[in-house]
Amino acid sequence: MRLVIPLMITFVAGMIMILQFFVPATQSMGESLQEWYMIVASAAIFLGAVNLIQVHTHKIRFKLKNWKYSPVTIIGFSVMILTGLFLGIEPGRPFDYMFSQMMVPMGATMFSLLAFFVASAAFRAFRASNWRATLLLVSAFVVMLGRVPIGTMIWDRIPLISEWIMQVPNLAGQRAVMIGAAMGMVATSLRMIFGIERSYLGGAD
Amino acid sequence: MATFLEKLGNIDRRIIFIMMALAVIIPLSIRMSLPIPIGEGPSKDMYDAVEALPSGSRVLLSFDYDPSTMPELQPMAIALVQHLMTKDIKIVSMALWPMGVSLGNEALIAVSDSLGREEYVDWVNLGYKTGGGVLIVRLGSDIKSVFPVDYDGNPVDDMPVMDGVNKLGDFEMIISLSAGDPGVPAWVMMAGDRYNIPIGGGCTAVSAPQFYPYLSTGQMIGLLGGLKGAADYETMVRIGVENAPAGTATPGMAAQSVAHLVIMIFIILGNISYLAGKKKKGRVK
Amino acid sequence: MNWTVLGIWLGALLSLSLYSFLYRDNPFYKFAEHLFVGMSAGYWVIYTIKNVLIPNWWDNLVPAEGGMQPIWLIPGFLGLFMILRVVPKLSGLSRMSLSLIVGTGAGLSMTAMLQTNALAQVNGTIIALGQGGGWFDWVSNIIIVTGVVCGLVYFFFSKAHTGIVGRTANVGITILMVAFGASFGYTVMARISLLIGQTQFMLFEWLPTMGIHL
Amino acid sequence: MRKILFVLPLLIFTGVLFAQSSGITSDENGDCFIQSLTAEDARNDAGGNIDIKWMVATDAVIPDSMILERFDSGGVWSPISTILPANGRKTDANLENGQEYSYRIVPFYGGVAETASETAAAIPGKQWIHTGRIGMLVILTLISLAVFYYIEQGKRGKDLYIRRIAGLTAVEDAVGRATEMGRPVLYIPGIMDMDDIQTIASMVILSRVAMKTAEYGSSLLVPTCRSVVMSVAQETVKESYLQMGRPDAFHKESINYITDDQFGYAAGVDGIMVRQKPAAIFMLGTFYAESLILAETGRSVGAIQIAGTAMPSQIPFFIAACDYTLIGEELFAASAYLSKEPKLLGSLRGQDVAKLFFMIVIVLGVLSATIGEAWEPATKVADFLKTITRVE
Repeated sequence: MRLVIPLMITFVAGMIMILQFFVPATQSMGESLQEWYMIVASAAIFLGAVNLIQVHTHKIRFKLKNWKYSPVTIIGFSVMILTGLFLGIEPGRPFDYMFSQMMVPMGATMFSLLAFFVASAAFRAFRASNWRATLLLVSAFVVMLGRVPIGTMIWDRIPLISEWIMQVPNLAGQRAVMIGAAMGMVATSLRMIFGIERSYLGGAD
Repeated sequence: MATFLEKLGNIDRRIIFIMMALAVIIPLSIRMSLPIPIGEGPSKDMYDAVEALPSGSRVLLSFDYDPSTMPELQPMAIALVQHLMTKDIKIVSMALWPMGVSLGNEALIAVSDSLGREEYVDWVNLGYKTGGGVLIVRLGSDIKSVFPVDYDGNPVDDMPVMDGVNKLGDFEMIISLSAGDPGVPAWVMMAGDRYNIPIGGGCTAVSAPQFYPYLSTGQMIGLLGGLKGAADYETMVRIGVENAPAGTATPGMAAQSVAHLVIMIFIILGNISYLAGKKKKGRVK
Repeated sequence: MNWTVLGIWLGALLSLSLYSFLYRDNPFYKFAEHLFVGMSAGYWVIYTIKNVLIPNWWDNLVPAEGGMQPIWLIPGFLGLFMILRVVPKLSGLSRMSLSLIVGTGAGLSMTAMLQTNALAQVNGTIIALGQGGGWFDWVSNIIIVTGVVCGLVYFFFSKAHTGIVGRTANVGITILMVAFGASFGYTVMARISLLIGQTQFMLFEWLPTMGIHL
Repeated sequence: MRKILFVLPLLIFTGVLFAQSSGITSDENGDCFIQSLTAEDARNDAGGNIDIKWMVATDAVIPDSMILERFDSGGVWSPISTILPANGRKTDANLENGQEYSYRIVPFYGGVAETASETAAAIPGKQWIHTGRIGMLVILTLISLAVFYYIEQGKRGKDLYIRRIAGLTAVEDAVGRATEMGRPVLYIPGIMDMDDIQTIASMVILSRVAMKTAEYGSSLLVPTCRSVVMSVAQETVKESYLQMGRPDAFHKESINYITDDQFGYAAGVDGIMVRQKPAAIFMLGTFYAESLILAETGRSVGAIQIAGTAMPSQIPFFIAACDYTLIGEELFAASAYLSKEPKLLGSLRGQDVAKLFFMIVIVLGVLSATIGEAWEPATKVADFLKTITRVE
């Protein structure tokens, strides 16, 4: 019984979103629902914030492994919150300064770690262990070559071949994955909306 | 030998990391320039079109981008300005994007100083005005009423570079370095199609494919796409020029090439070691 | 030392600390990681308050022109229910908020996925095999169509991959492998560009602050 | 074919709707720069919009600017927009449904207004069916019917087969190995929020994995990138432990929020990996660029890695760095495979039927289009199939 109201809400919300796609006259209803949804989902961020603080104060209190770094997290969090709330978030304020001078470079650095990981993953995984793996290896190799001038120096057709791989086999493969996955998503959504799948609500009734 | 090869297949990934880091750091710090083969293509078309302009011609250069796309577009700006100034072509510059003015100015001043060109005589930066496509239409009938003063507030009427420049039709070419809207499409539709002025441009690698139709219809005379386009242009500009100042696109492209090469060498080594190991296993059996 | 230089130093030192992870876990990485997690969590809280909750909720609930729109109390309460999970007795209320999120998300992505990931792709695959003219276009088009169809057969779950189904699925997985290889290779350049960008920052912005000009 | 016959009446209906769209066009005007001006109710909207289109003369003197004006209830022409002196279109929004609005364009030469164009008028209204989406509605209905039909079949006890999925047979081994080694199991549910279907699918799999960890008694860590996902994961895992009769072994603290930031999250999870050294890592859900940052770090600590995502761009990286990868739809089949629940198996069978339908559409379409190049009438079938799969 405790699940009846939640399941009804899921059903109504899901149906409104489907309806507004096919019935233009109900678009405004769908738009308001999306707005509500955004507000509810955003409010949850406080839950995460509370959890973060709890986890780290817990670590400090019980002197768990690496607890000495937990104050760093708490201070970083608090400083962003306090400067953001009291000193404004406009360009030139401390909040924006810390965002652009500290968070942005850290994000860019984490992102650029990929250059290293792409290399090590390619080294380890691209082995001609069977003919299918060889095919994967060759297509990766050719496309990689086709993107830089050396490819042209080796053979001026390489960029063309690389382009062809992208436009033909790659396109076909991507499409098959996308169509299949879309079917999985449609069926999962249907099960959600019609209450067949309800484990996200904490399982059984 | 076989044991060495087998070990090679399991080398510590930190060795790969070091090689990758070096592959990027060295080409950038020594400003390495790998030869970039320039085949037929939009970059070459762009270069040829500028090359074909007689000295003393006038070109409008519009900086329609902002710092977020600077890594790709700024090297183009520098290379283009270099090419135009070495050919004694007068540059009138402006921007459809507010942040583009100062970025363009950096390029103009740097190149002009290195080549000994003079502001207001050989080039001028008119600055930014809002309006996009509508602004271009107004420039079509009267530039000096839209930009009575330049970026620094000096009246344009007194400037030698603006002699005989009254409307867009007085330019031999318009070049837009464009990061989005307003940019190349606005120039093509409002200036190129209307006043029959050749339009060239540069854009990010991501947006290049959407401009290819303009090239095939001849609405654009050439296009530099992304870092590759910038590196192409830098290379062509430097051909036959002594002590040409180094650009940033060519080393960037060189670093790309070297890094790609390093990854590919590792893949090959991995496979040699793998095959050697397999052969050995076969023999034991 | 002015604010700009300080910013460059902060960025550079934090970046180096994070890069040190490539060697192995160490105090510098631990410090930077904990700082990054804390700051970014704080950033997103502020971002959410200032860019979602105030403009999309508060400004609608209490419009500037005066009066109150009680309808906006509903999302307000649902949002509150979500937060009330911290009180164990009231945590059941959050199910309603969760239902709204899941229902809206399911309805929205179902139509979007069917439209762009299924129908648009099917539509794009309906081509005349001779489209383009030359023999090479024939080959390419045949590969595209067989690739999509065989790829879909690979995703059949209710048939064992044996016999004709198995052989078709094998063709499918082969095309998928070529596609994955290509897509891997294509991304390498973009990833290296990121590293080049960071390296340029270090070499040409950070080093000059110490008087080192390359 | 029966399905296609079913679609036909709807298509005819579409045609009728198209014919209804009305609008008044101004006449050709020889003197004016503006050659024609049309206004009509914007199609497929909730009302309040009028589409205005105009064509200009190619040989006349080009004006400096033009102003589009609307005839207001007050009885005056008021400007609504400055437009470029070229062919163009504009949508006038925020109008009242059911009321007629008139428009005209005034060209300006050197700041002086010249003769305005003829006027055009239209009445905005809302539509009850999106004419560009009828084909999709029909297809969605068919897919839904197939899914529900087979779910019903499953519930009734019909034996439904499911093929082997390599990555999923490994789940048990992975959890078992973690137990033996006395190391935790790390479950990463992607970086998107609960509204993402992949995250939902991931939560369903999490409940199965949690049952295994409860059974084997190994610890389970779930760091999340979103607060809502954290809440749902806590509920899900708690429920699984309850069902396995091990509520005592459930630790809420091991399911925690890191940060909403993509790379902040990657940094945090990397830290967890190198410090907790999990023996098994699951990465199931929506992943973007962080996929390889996580997978390579996981690899370096020697964990068995089982990944799965429907993001085509990230699958290659998982294949390269993980032991098992669920490709695309396999992620959605996982819950059915692990639970063998009849209704889920039924839903899977429904998905297969839907795929079969698309395959038939593609093959039929390609064949008819190809034949159509030699024998014109065959293209009609291809055109028809293209129409029903086209969505505006």
